[in-house]
Amino acid sequence: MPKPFNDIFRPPPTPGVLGIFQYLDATLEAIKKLRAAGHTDFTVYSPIPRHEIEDALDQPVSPVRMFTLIGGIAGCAIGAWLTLWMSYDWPLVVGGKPVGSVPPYVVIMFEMTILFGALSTILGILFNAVFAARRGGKIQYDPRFTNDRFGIFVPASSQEAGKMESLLREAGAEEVRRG
Amino acid sequence: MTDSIDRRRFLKVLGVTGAGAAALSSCGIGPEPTEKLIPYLIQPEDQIPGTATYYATTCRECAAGCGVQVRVREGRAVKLEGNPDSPINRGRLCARGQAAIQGLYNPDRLTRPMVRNATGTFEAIDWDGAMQRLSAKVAAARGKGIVFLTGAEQSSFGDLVDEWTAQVGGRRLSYEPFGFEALRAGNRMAFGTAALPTYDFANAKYLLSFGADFLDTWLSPVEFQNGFSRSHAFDAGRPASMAKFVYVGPRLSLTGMNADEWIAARAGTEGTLALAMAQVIVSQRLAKVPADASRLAGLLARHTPRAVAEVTGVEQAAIVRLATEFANSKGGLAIAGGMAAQYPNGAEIVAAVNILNYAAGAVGSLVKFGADLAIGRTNTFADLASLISDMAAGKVALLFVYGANPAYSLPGAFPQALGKVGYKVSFSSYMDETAAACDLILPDHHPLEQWGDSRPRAGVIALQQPVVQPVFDTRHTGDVVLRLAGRPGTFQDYVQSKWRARQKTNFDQQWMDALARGGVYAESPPATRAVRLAASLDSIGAAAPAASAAQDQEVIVFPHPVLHDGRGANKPWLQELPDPVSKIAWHSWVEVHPDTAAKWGLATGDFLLLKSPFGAQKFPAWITRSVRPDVLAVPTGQGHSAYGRYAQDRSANAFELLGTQVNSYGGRTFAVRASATKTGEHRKIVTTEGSPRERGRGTVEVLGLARAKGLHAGDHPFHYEETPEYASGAVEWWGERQHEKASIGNYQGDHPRWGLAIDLSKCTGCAACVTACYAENNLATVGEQLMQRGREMSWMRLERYWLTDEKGEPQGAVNSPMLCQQCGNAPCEPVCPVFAAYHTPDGLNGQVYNRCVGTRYCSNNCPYKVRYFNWFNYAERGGEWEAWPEPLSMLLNPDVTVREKGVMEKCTFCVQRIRGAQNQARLQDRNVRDGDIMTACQQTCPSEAIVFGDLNDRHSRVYELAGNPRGYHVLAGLNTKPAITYLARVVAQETPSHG
Amino acid sequence: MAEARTSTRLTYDYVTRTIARTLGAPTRGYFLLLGAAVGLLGIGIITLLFLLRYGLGLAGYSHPVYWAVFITCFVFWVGIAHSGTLISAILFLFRSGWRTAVYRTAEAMTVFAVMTAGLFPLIHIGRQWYFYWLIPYPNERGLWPNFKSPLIWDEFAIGTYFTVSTVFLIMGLIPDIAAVRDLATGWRRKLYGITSLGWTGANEQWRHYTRGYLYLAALATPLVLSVHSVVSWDFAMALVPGWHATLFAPYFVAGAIYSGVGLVITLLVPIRRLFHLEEIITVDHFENLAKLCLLTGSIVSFSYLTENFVAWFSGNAAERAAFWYRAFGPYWWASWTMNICNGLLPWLLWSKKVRTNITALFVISIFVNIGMWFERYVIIVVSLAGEPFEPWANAVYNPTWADWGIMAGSFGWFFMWFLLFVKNFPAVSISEVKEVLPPPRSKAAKVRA
Amino acid sequence: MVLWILASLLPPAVVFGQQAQPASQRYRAPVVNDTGSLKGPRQPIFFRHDIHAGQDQIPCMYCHSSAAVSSEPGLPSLQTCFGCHQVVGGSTPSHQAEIKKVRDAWRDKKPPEWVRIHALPGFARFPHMRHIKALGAQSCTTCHGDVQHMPQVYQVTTLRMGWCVRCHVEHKVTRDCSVCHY
Repeated sequence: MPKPFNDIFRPPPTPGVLGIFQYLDATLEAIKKLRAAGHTDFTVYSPIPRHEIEDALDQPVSPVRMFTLIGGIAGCAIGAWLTLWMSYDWPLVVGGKPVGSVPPYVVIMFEMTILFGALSTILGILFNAVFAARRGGKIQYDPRFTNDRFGIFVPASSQEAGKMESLLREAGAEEVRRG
Repeated sequence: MTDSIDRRRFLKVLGVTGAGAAALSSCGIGPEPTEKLIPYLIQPEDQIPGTATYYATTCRECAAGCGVQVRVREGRAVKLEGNPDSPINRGRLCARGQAAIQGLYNPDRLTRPMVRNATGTFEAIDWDGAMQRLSAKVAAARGKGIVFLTGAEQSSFGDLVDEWTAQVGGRRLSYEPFGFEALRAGNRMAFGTAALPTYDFANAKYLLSFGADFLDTWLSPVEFQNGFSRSHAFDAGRPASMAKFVYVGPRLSLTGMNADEWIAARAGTEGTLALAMAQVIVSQRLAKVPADASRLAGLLARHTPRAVAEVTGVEQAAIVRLATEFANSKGGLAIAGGMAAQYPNGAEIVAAVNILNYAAGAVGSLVKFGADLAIGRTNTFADLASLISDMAAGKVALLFVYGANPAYSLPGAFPQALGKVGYKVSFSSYMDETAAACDLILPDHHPLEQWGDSRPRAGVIALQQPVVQPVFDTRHTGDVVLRLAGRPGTFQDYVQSKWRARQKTNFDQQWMDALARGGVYAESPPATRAVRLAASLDSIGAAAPAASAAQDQEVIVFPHPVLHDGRGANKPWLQELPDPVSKIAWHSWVEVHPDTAAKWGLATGDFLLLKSPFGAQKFPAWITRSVRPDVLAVPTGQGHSAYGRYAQDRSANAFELLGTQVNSYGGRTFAVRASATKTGEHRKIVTTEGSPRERGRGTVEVLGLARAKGLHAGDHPFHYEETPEYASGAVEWWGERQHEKASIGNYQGDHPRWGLAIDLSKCTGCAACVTACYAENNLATVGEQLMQRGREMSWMRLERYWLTDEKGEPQGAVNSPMLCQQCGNAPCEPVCPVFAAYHTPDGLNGQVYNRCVGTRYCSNNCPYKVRYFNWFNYAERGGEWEAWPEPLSMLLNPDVTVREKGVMEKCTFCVQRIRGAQNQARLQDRNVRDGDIMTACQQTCPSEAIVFGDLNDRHSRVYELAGNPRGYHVLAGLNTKPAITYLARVVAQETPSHG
Repeated sequence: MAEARTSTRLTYDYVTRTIARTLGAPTRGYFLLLGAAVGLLGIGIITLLFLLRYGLGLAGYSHPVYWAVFITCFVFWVGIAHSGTLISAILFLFRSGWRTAVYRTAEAMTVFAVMTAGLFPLIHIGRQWYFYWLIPYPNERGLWPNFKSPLIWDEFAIGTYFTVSTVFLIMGLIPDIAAVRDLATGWRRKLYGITSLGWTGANEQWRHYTRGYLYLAALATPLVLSVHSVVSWDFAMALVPGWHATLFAPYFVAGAIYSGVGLVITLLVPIRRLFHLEEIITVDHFENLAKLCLLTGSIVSFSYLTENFVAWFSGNAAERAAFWYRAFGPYWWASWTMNICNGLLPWLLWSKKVRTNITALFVISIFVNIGMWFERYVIIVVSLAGEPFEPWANAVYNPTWADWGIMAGSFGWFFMWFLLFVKNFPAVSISEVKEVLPPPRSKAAKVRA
Repeated sequence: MVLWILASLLPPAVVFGQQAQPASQRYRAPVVNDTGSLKGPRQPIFFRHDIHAGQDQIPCMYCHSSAAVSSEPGLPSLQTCFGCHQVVGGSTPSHQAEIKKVRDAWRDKKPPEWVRIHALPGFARFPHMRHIKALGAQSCTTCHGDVQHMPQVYQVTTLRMGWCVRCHVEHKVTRDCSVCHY
């Protein structure tokens, strides 16, 4: 496999520390501490989206909405072109109506707006959440994160790993792993 | 019996060109071109591949002798059309005439001679063998009684047979199941002449029919209907219009349905009523009383209105009123016939009506003796009865049957007697009841394959020429007889010799003219022969009708309008054609009045077992007010035990109920007393009838005579013709938008707007148009089961809505041909997802069959419900629903696509004819002229009710008619802008009720 | 407020494991059900083969009734499809917590119902093998479909709806599949590993995911309203009395949700019972569904009244005749079934006793579905049969084995997919149920709280 | 094969004749040695349009007489063929062999069953006369290709709807559906 793909699909493991938390507030505590210590590129795992975590991280609003907007507009335009151009390409009169009569075509335009909007939203999510989220390389993970545990992974070189471990323990991690 | 024959052989036989073959096989939708092209050996100089040739000949479906032009494509006869030159039908044709072609290509035709072998079954035999046997039999039977039984044959063929039977010491007998003995007897009684007169319907000012169904089965329907529409139809231009038409009879036939008033006199008392009217006229001097009227005094004295009111069941006042109207019209024409002439006292009735005519001065003016209709010269039923007794007594050694099926119309007696006949020969084209009982069958050519002529009446000699090669290995009976007589030459030569004898000078020229015009027609009508009252008139009206027995019912047996005496029963078009009155197809029925039905707890479809002294039959009841409560009416035509796949074992044979005794005037009685019992069985009757009432929806409009006379150009008697206030704005806006259509693509420039005008005053509901449409547009016949489920394909349907008097009794009906209205704003078009339904530049609702995917949305959205769907593949070879089994497919119109299953189809104003005319016009660098294009329905309509043309052409007839104040558009309130303008029916009643 | 609704002894772990348990080894009963569904589908397929070979004539159509059971089923299934997206999208936007326990089932039902409905237009056309002519694809003839035809609108609406509701379902599934993946072993682990698209629940993922989900919901909400409006226009655009009504769009949408909720109840009751989800799907949930039923049902019955009133008020003879024929014509039984099931039945739900009685709800929901099927039957068949424009053209239509065969097949098709789904994917949303639970907090935090 | 041998037996003058002709001369149909290699289906009689229409310049309408007046072009009746070929016997043995078939067919009253090449589906109407009227008598080639130079006729154009429509659009004539489909 050529190198760039390799990086995307089989990224090298990133060295760092993984803290596993039982309680939400402990997790938030840890986040605060890390941010205070000037860390920004750590990853927080949670079984469900909690607004507290988002607040604690206060990240910018997701760019997915742009995907939705552009997709929707494109869809509407395609709908309009499809109906009108095809009507005039081989003009046939039906029911004494104008060849290109917009009112009925609005339905098509609307449906196309929704269709393309939805599809590009999905693309946006996949692109951002699934692929973009991996650019940090392969980081540690624990199956319990999808069940009932929270987690924080801090990328750290071997020398500063110790500091991180203690930080997480203080915050209330029930378990800390290094890798 | 009839083994199917592969198409290839046909093409060889017919010498069809590749084009023909292609057209023939690729009638189906979807690309299926022929793989082989077989050229002519020698191309007939009068045939151009891809272009139709018309041959003039004569229709032999009944004895009227209408002239027809046969449309021939690549050696196949594809359509019959009336011959405009013929003085009888004036270019028009009835349903039965249209269907003649289905007799030619009928899948059940006998393909070769058959002989009964030792085991009693039929086996094929070659012609030489057959002829040898036959001549041997003839030799043996000489002197022992040779009888040649034919249908009505006033023709060279008849002459030939007469000559030959004389030569071999036999005799010829002609037989029509519905004879006209009563007419002749009645005329003899009244005027001392047995001749049949002609009736001048066209110039009558008041029509009074005593049972004569001159629009459907009586004498010469097409001719009479044409005349009738001229006098009876409302025409603002004609002061005399319209002639009121009163029908006297126990049930409403197609003819009665067109009457303005129905006098339901008790069955058999029509004569008494006529005499009473005559009495009024004479006693009150309403008309110029003829010189010898005094001789009537004695007779009429016995028939004062008061005296007869009771027996006839007609109020005295009504009788007087009718008599007055009749006489005052100064052109009253009374006709007796049909049912009235088939009672035991039929002759008296006819005589009585003659006297009425005489008293009113119609005889000589509207009733003309002299032409002497040929049909009347058939032998009487008495002659046939004597033949039967001869046969039964073994006095007949050799019997020939030609063009008649007595075993069906005389069940019981005739077949029994037939058993006693030494040797029986049939010339039938079908294995019908009679043929099946014969020993030798020598199938005759179909009339369209043979030479011949007929003399329907003085002054008219219609010529018959073969228009196609014989389809099967048949032989003209004329040739057979010539062989038997040992005479040289073919029957064609014989016919020519006959004509030569008639026309001494410059025969060849006259012959060629006859071939072109379909016969010779005397320029001037035959001289009218004056008649005087006969010596003794006292017998007339003496015979009062038998008093009705307690439980028995009067049952009248009437001829089916299209199947007639059963000869049409094996033609799917006729079977599928709903009876104009009952709208029932594919089976027989008995007409029961609601009161009677209530008495017996009868519902439509319940079976009634009718048991007469002569036989018993079961019929499903059709409950209707169009029949007297004390009468049950049954049509003939069904219930064949043989004859072919479409006719066989279908419903019941009404002839079974009738006796074979000869009545006083040598005729057969078609009214019997029978016990009627409910069997408990039930069937869903096959009817196309929806609601019998129009319910004021604006599908048909009726005007009283006075109202109609009062109309001026520009009047709008029908409110919804004007746009309602609230809609005017929208309609205006729409109008402005329309210019866009004319500015885009194919729609640029001027185009015709094809339109139709249908005059409901003229339309009689005879349904000729329906069959014509089947023939022209390759409509599939779907058969009884599917029709029961409303799957019939008839693009043109006739809607029969009863008109009723204040008592709710039907007083005639209004018939409205309903077909695609070719709307300007067609609801069907915009809903089609694939543009299969769209608007053509020339204003048609195009239906592109090969684009249709069959969503059927168009039909749902069509307020007229004139779109029909192909539920199955009706063209599938050997399929369960095959509509054109070989060789029936030969009559498919190559100009029209045969639709595949899953495709919507509908009327497009015979677009193939439009395009054909446009192509011809283009070749001649001209525009299509008004009248160039005739739709099939318009072409055949006997009453000329339909007119087709270009609504954008200010000088076209249709444009003129569309502007008629009587004109209206069906459901115009929906703003569909139909291209069909209906002209409201005008009835004599002042306050017509829609019922 | 959402947290108050579900009993507090639920923990994240309990939720995960209870729901994951539904994916356990199938029982014999399950296979019997699946077999039955496949059997019905088989009947449908055989019927279809007959239709293809011999033509639509095998069905009971009779001039002028050219649409009948097939289109009835089409509208029925499209209607069913509506509650799903409604519950998942609209209630999501309204932030009503009770949806979380039921929306997965509803959404799955939606997708499979649309899959079923989508088949009918193909089955019911006369030349099924040319169905692709309805699609605007560049072709040799240079022909395009007619965008003025409501059928084309339909095609676009249904197509869009199918796509969107499918992706919506899949989106919701991803975190749950991940959860199941982390519990599963063997081949299932592999399968879920792939289908979970590498979901880990990292904040980067949740961030985009929640946003995207919101937008999808925002798009799906107008869509769900539009789809059945478009379907209703198939009829409202035609001038058939009984069809030609501006009321139709809202009327149909309400009816759709009504029937959809009905089927949701019909499906949830057994699922709850068989999978022992009483803790997660509580009576409250059913009561809320019942209320939804009551609301939409009332709208539907109001529409019935309006229809009839307008028919009378318009003074239009054709309209009046149509509705008279509906009520007292040969199809009186169909229209009264519809009136009773949809007009009267919902009124039972006014009583809390009924709303909270699962068995009663189950029975009612079944009648709701019957009623809604008959509503479409009445609207389609009866309006066409009693043709009030042309008194001559009317017919009494009777379905044949072919109609029933295809209908049976459609039910088989639907239930086959649904059964396969519930055994292979969490039928109740794991992550979203957790969302309405109190998050695990340390003692200290609890004290503070 | 047989024809190949026959051809090889021909006198050189005939074989090389046409090469010797100056180019200015009108079209000479080539001698076909290997009929197997020709395009198009094999016909019962190896009728050569290139000789009749090309070399001898017999107008199309001579045989397909109805093309200009009717919707169908029609096939020449066997009589038409025999009309000439009772005199014209053919110059080369191969030609004679083919012409003999015509004469035999006439004698046995057995018209040859030609293999159809140009076929439209049954639902499409093509009125030949209108197209010839509009495009002229020489316009046959538009659809049927350069038949005058085809030893054996084969289908050149697709004869499919798109192809028809293209031509109609180019010539600015109607492409209304019901002109061809009814």
